[in-house]
Amino acid sequence: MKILYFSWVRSKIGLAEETVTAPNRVNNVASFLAWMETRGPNYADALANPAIVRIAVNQDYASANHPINNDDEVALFPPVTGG
Amino acid sequence: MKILYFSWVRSKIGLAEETVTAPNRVNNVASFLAWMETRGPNYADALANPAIVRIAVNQDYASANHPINNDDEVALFPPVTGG
Amino acid sequence: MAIYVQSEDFDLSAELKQLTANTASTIGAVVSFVGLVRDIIGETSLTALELEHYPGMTERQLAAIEAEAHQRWSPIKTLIIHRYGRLHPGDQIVLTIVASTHRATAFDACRFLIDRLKTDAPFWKQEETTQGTHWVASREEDNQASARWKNKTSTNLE
Amino acid sequence: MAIYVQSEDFDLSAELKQLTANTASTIGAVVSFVGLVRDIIGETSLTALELEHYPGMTERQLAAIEAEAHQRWSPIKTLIIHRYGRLHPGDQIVLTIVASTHRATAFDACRFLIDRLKTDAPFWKQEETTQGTHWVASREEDNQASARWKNKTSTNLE
Repeated sequence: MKILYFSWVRSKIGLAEETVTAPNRVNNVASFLAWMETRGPNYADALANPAIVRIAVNQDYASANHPINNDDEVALFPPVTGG
Repeated sequence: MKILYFSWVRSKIGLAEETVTAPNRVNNVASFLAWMETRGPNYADALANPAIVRIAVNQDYASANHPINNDDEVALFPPVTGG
Repeated sequence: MAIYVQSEDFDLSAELKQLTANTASTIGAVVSFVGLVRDIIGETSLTALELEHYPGMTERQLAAIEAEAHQRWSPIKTLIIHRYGRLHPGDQIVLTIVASTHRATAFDACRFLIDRLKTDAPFWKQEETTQGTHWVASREEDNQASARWKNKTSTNLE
Repeated sequence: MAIYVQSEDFDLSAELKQLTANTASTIGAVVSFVGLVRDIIGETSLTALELEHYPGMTERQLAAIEAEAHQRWSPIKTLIIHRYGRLHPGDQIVLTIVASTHRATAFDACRFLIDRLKTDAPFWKQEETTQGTHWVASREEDNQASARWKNKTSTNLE
């Protein structure tokens, strides 16, 4: 899957985007986030406070039980501040 | 006093403005309007329906008991339709 | 805080720039209302609109409306332009702009300006249509929109 | 119905004219919101603003907001422009315009567009100030302003 990072989530993780293959146990947003936190201290740090991290799957906001698979484009970012 | 007329009140009365001296009994908006209606059929016609005639004294909207004297600028017109 | 009663057209961008220029301020939100001459009124095609007004009283009433807006929503910057004379379909008639720090104030105050202008400013429209010429009647919706501000102590429309 | 996500500035008058031109329509009211880069945030002077966004998702979210507005308030004409990149105090950031027959609809729909844009469109502001550089935090007021449209069945804000 393709994962994109924006704003301070990007800074903390140290990447703007990456293409990875998630393990089999990752099948929805909740399991995706649980797996991401194990990928290193930079990931754990960026995702430490779930209240201020938003997730989009294929460019739509997604809730915890939204399905995720390896063909998806997933994005992690803070609450938006445009306008 | 100077009296101004606008929109269809002007058309019905047939004047845009006039300077007149009101009789002594005219001392407020109510007595002014009562007097005006007696000034001719064009005045009576223009003022026949008080619900759709507005009055301003010295360029402010005025209610029935607002004082009027011969130094005032008085205006009669329909409900406004600007904007 | 400015009022223009004029026969000439206006340029919204230029007015907005002037209103917000050189303020060294905290202005982040600008809401503007532009009223246009409609082409079609009900079933009828409009050919022209003649706008009459009461010089002197117009400026006085607009200034009162603007002053009340500044009393309710301070600090704001405001501009009102209203045209008179002969206009045609698509022409701009009126402009109200409010600039403020945040948008809730700008929306509320701009709506207040135009709602009150509609019932208080002494303008009268005469429509020339394919069916003939007539003076426009006032709208009950406009009276209601203006009156609701009288009972409103909060700036929140909800 | 149009959306532009661009680094270039925009001209409000030109956009308004284009939105309302050639409609042979009943458009009489145009409400627009313009967001500007503020000079002063609290006690701090802003020197520049860097606007990051998520290309693709931005357009998708703005289109969804616009479509919902057209569902709620038909018929209307709408335009959304949002800039990205490096901006400076006083610069225009965002524009939402709604043109309609009457002003109540135009005000409500324009406010809806910007309220929802603030919480849904994936933009992030980084402020460069005399005190340093930081990412802007989201405002709780924005969440409330956006959420209130979810429970609103009427177009009347009262």
